[in-house]
Amino acid sequence: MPQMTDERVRAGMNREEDPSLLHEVSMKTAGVSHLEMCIQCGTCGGSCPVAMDMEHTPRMLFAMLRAGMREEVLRSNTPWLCVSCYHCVVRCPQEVHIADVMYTLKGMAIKAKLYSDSTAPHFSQTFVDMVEAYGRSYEMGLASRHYLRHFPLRLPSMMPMGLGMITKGRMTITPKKIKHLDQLKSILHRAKQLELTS
Amino acid sequence: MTDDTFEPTIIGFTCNWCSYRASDLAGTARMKYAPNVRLIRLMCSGRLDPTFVLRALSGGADGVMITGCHPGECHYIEQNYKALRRFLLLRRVLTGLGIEPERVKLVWASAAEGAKFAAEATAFVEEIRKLGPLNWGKADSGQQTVDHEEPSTVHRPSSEVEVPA
Amino acid sequence: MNKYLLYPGCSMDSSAKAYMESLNEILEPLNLHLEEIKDWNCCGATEYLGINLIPAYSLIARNLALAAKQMNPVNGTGGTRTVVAPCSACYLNLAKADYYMQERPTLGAKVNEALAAGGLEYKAGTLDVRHLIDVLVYDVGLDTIRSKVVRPLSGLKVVPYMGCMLPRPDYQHRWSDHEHPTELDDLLRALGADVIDYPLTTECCGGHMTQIGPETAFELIRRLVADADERGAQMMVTVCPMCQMNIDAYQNEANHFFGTNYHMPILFFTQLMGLAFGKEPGDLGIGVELVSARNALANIGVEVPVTQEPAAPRKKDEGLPMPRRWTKHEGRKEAVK
Amino acid sequence: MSDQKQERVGVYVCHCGTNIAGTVDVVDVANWAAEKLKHQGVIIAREYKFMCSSLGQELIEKDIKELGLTRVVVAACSPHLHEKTFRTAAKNAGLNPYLVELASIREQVSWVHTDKVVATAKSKAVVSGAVSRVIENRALDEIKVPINPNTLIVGGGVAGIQSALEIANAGFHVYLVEREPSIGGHMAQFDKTFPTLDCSACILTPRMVEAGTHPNITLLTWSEVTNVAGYVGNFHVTIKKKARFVNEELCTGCGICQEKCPKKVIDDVYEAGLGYRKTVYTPFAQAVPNFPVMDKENCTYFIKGTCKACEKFCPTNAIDFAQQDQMLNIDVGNIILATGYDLFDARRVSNYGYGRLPNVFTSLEFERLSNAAGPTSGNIVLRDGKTMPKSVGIIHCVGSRDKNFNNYCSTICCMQGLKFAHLVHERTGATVYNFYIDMRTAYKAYDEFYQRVLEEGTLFVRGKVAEVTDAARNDREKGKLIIQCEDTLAGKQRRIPVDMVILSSGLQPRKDAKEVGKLFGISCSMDGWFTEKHPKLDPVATMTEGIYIVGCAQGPKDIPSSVAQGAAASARVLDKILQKEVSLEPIKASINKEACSGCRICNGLCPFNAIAFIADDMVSDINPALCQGCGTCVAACPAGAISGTGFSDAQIMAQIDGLLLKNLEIGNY
Repeated sequence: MPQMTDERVRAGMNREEDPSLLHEVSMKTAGVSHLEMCIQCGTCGGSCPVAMDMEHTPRMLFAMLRAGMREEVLRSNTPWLCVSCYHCVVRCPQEVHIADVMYTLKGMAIKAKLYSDSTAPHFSQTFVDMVEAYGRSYEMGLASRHYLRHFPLRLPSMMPMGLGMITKGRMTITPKKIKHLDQLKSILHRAKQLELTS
Repeated sequence: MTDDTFEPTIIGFTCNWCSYRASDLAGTARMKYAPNVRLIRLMCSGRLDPTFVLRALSGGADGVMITGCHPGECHYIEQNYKALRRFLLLRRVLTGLGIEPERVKLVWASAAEGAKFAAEATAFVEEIRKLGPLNWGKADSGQQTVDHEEPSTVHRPSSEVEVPA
Repeated sequence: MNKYLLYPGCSMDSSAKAYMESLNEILEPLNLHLEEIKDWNCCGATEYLGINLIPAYSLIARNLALAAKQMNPVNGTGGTRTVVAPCSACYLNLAKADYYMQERPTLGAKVNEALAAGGLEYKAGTLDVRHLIDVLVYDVGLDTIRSKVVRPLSGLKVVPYMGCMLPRPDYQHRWSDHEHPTELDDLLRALGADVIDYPLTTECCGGHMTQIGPETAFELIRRLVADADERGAQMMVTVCPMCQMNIDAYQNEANHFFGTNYHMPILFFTQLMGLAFGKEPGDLGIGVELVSARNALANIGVEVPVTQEPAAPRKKDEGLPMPRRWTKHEGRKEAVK
Repeated sequence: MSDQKQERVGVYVCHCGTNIAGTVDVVDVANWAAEKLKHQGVIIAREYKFMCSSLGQELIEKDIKELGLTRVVVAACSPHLHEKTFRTAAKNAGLNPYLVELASIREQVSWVHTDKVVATAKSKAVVSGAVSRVIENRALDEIKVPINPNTLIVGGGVAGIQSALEIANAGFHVYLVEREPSIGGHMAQFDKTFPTLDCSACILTPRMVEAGTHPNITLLTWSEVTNVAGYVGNFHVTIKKKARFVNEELCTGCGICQEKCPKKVIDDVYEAGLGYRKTVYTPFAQAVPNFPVMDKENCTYFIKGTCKACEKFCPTNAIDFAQQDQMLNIDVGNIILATGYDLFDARRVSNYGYGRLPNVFTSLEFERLSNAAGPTSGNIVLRDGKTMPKSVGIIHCVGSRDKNFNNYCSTICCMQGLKFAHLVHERTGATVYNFYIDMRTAYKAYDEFYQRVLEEGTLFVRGKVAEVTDAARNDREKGKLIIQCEDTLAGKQRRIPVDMVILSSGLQPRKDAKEVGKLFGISCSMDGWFTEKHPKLDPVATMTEGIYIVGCAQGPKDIPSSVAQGAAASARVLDKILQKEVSLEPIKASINKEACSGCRICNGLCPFNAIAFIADDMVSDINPALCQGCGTCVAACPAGAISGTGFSDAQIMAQIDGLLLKNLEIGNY
C-alpha cells in the first residue's frame, strides 16, 4: 500500500522515482498523447463530472507521473472512475489526450496488479471475455454477473429494473454470436502478441 | 528500389523574403531536419530559371526543392505564381526526359513557417530516398565510389562527366 | 446521396431496440438506405480500451475493414464510403480508431498486422464514420425533415440531450460546438417540439459507472434529471443508447438513493421523428421505456397503447453457458505470455 | 568561362563560440577549403572564434590589404544577420562590398543538424558553393536615393500618438491616419490604468489634444490607407478619407446635431456593445477631432430619405449630405504602423457562456461599466442595469495560452484582472475571486499591485476555469452563475456561485492584419502579429526598409511598452530623415540591347511596370528606379538578354556546381 513508500521516506530514504514513467505512459497511449505538454492548469480536474469521487484529479495524476510515482499512480482509483465524457479533452489548452491516457493507466494498473479495490477492472475483463467469446456484448450476462459478484446487496433493489428490461424485451437472455468468430479470435490473438512486444 | 545506405543530395532554392527566412527560423528555433538539402538563396522564386534545376540534376543532385512565399504573399506581389507555372512546365519536361517528376518539389513557406520548412525538407529527402539515386549522365556502371576523402555521408556522384546544362 | 453502411452496435437489438425500430420507421419517408455491415462485431465500448491497446483497436478495426470491403461498388452498396453509427459510443470508437491510426502510423501498422491474421486490412481514412443525427441534419437536411412532419410536436416540452461521446472529442470537426451543440435542438424544433435550452446537454450520463460505481452514476443521473425537471421539461430526448439506458433504467434507483421522486421519461430522437411523421407509437418502440412517456405524450394527443404484461419470468434460468470467469491467476498467465 | 586572371579568394570560417564549432569541425572545413579549393583561387582559409567581432573583421581587412584578396567568403551565420557587417569590413579595406559572400553554416547547418560528421561535410559543400559563386560576383555600386522627410503613421492609439508627437516635435511633418472618427484607440475606453490607477482619460486626453493641434501633424481620422507604392525614402500612399457628411471647415463641434438626432444605435466599438450612440456622433466627449461623423448605414435620412434633423439644427450649416469619399495621395519617406489589436471574441469559449449567460462580461465591457463616462456612469451592475453584484469571479487567460484558441500569453490579462478585482472591491465591496493559471506580474510596480489586491482580500484560485453554468445543483447555487474549476493548490474540484463573471479576454491581431501586412509589404507571424526584423535587437523595424511597427500591432503589450515602442520607432525614423539619403541594394535587372529580340515577353511579367518597350529601337528597357530586383524577367528572357546584378545566371550556376562539389577536379571556371 502507498504508506510503504512514505515510511521509507520517513526513514530518511528517497522516494523511489521513475523518471521514465511519463514518457512510458505517453508512448503507450493511442494517438499522440501530448502528455508532456501539461501545464497543470486544472482544466481537466475542473471539468470532470466525477472528480468528487476521485482520489486524485487527473491533473494531480499527471504531476505524479512527472514525479515518477509509479506505484501511487497505478493504485489510484482515478482512471477507473473516468466516464470517457471527453470534456477535459476538448477543453485542455494543451491538447492532452486525457481520456486515452486514462485507458493506458488502466491497462498498466492491471498488468502491474496495482489497481485499487475498484470493481471496474473486473467489469472490463468480464466485458472483454464476453466479446471474445461471442463477438458481441451481452448486457444481461454482464450486468447480472457483475452485480452478483460485486454488489450482491444491491441486487434485490435492482431486480425490478432487470425484470422490467426483460419483460419489455430490452434485455436479451441469450447472447448473439457473430459468424466468423474464428476470424475475430485470430485477429485478437495476434493483437495480443503484438501488444506484448510493443 | 530502396537503398538504406543511399543518402540523396538535394539542392534547394529559396526566396530571400519568405522561405530563406523560414530556414533561418528553423535554425534559430533549433529544429532538426535532414542534412541532405543544400540551399541557394534567390531574391524571389520567380527568379528560378528552369535551367538551374536541370543543371542541378545533371550535376549530381537527386532532387530539387523549390521554395517561395505563399501564393498571394509574394514580396514582389505575384512572381511566385510565375514560379508555379514554370514548376508545372518543368515537371512535364522532366517526364519527357524520362526523369521522375517527383524529383522536383515546390513548397510554399512563409517567414514564420520554420517548422514547415524543416518538415518539408525531411519529407522530401525521404521521398527521394525511395526514388533512389538519379545517376543522370552517368555511365551504366552506375554509382561511382565516393571520393574516399569525403565523409561517406556527403554523397558526391561521379564528376568525371560534365553534362552541359 | 442516400445510401450508407450501417454499424448498428450491440445495444440496438436489446436495450435500445426501440431506437432500431423507430429508425426503421423513418428510413422510408426520408428516402434513406442503410446497409448493415455484414458480421460486424462489438466495438468494445469503453471497456476494451482499458485492458489492452492493440487488441482494442484491432477489435474496432475489424469492423472498419469489413465495411471498407463492403463499400466496394461492385458489391452493390452504391459505393458509399460513409458508415453510419446510431450509437454514440460506437461512433466514437470507430471514428477515433480511424483518426488515431492516421495520427500514429505505428498504431495503424500494428492493427493491420493483427487484422492480417484474419485475412483483413484497413487503410485509415478510407471510410467516413458519422453518427446518425449528423447524417440526418447535414445530409438529409432540416428542410426535408420539416416537410415530412404531419403531426407537429407543438406543446411537447423537451430537453435535447446530446450526451458526451457524440460532440467530443470530435477530431473530425463535425459538430457546431463541443459544449452546446445545436444539431439536436434544431432537429427537434423542425419537428415542432417546444425545445427548452438545456445547459447540461453534453454532460455525462454516468457511462459504465452504473455498473461499477453506481453511487457515482446516480449523482450524474440526478443532476441531469433534476435540471431537466427544474426547467419544466416533460421529457428528455437522446441520441445515444447508453444515455437512454442509464437515465431510463436507473432513474428509479437514483430516486431511491437520494429520496427524490423524479419521473423524467427519455426517448430516442428517432421515436419523436416517427411520431411527427405520423407513425404509430407501438411501431416506434414507445412503451418499452421504464419511465413511461405516456403522460408526456398525452400532451400532444398521442395515446400509447398499454404494453401487455408478459408472462411470469422463467422459473429456472437455464441460459446458455457463460464465458469463462476471469481470475487473477489467469491474468497472470496472460501477462507472462 | 571566367576571367583570365584568377581571383584571390579568402575563406573565413566562424566558430560562433560553440554555436557552429559545437556541431561543425571548423578547423577541418578551413583546411579542406585551403586544400581542395586552392585551384579555384582560395589562397587563405582561416577559422576564428567570432568572425563578427572587431578582431575577426580586422583579420579579414588585414588579409585583403596584405594578401591582395579580391574575393571573400565568410562561413558563419545567415546573411540576414551579418552580411552587412562583413561587406562594411571589406569596404573599409578597399574591396568592393559586393565581392563578399556569406556561407550560412549556422542557421542552415549547425543549428539544424546534430551529427558532426554530416554537418562538417555539408558545411564544406556550402563553402564550396559560396567560393564558386563569389568568383562570379561583380563589383557593384550602392544606389543612393534621397529621403522624403514626411512620415505616415497608421493608427491613432496611444502608440501611434506617441510616435507622431516625437517626430512632429523634432520638426518634421507627420500624417496620422485613423480608421475611427477619433484618435485615442483602446486606451480611450479604459477607466483606470494599472498599476498606478491613473485615470486613463486624464493622462491620454492631453496627448490627443496635442496631436490634434500640432502644426506638424496632419490628422486624417475616419480614413484608411488603400494603396502603398514605392520604397524606403519614397513611398507613394493613397488614403481614402471617408465622407463624414460634416464639413470640417464649418463645424465647430458644438454637438447640437448629436443632441437632436432622433436615432440611437448600439455602439459596438467605443462602448463595446454596452451602450448607445446617435447616428451622427463623436464617439466620446473628448474626441479628437471633435467633428462628428454620420453613420450612413443607420441614418434615417440615408435609409428613408427624410429626417435631416441634424441639418435643420446645425448653427453653422456644416451638415453636408452630398459629401463624397475623397482619395488623397501623399508622399512619405517612412511609415509607422500602430494598428493595434482586436479583443478575443469570448463567445468562442462556449463553456464560459458569454453571449448565453447575461451576467458574463468581457474585459472591455467591464472597462465601460466601470468608466464614469460609461453607460452606467461607473456603477458596476449586472446586465439588468441596476443590481449590484455581491460576488464576482474574474477569469484570466480567456482565449490565451490555449491551443484551441490563441497559443500565446496576452501579457496584460493578469494585471487587467487584478485591476478589475480592485475596482470591484472598491466600488461594490463584493467578494472577488480571481481564477488564474500563473500570475504574471512582471515589470515595474506590477507585483506590488498584486500584493495590494491580495491585501484587499481578493480570493485567488489557481486553476483554469472549466466552465461557467447556470445549472444549479443545489439551493445555494440557484439563480447564480456557478464557476466550476479545480483549485489546483487544494487539489479539489470547486463550484463557486457568483453574481457576475468577468472574462479577462486576451488580445489578438486585427482581423485584417494579414491584408494590411500585404498592403505595406510586411509579413505576419503564425499567430498573426506583424513580424519584426529581429525579436530582440530590432523589435520596431520590419524586413521591409522604411516600415516600422509599434504597439500591439507587433504583439500583445501594455501601455508603457506601447509608448516606449512608439518613441523608439520615431527615433529610427528621425535617424533616417537626418541621413537625408538612403542606399539601396544594387540588385537590379538590366537588358543587353544587343541581345534583345524585342519579343516583349518580359514586359507583362514585371509587377512594378519597370519594363517598357522602346518602339524606336524595337527593344525593351528597364527603369532602374522602378525595378525591385526580383529577377523574374531574367529567368524568363528567351534570348538571355536580361541579367540581374547580384544574382546573375553565372553566379547561380557556379553556386550549384560548387554545392555539388563539381568544382573540385574540374579546375578553374
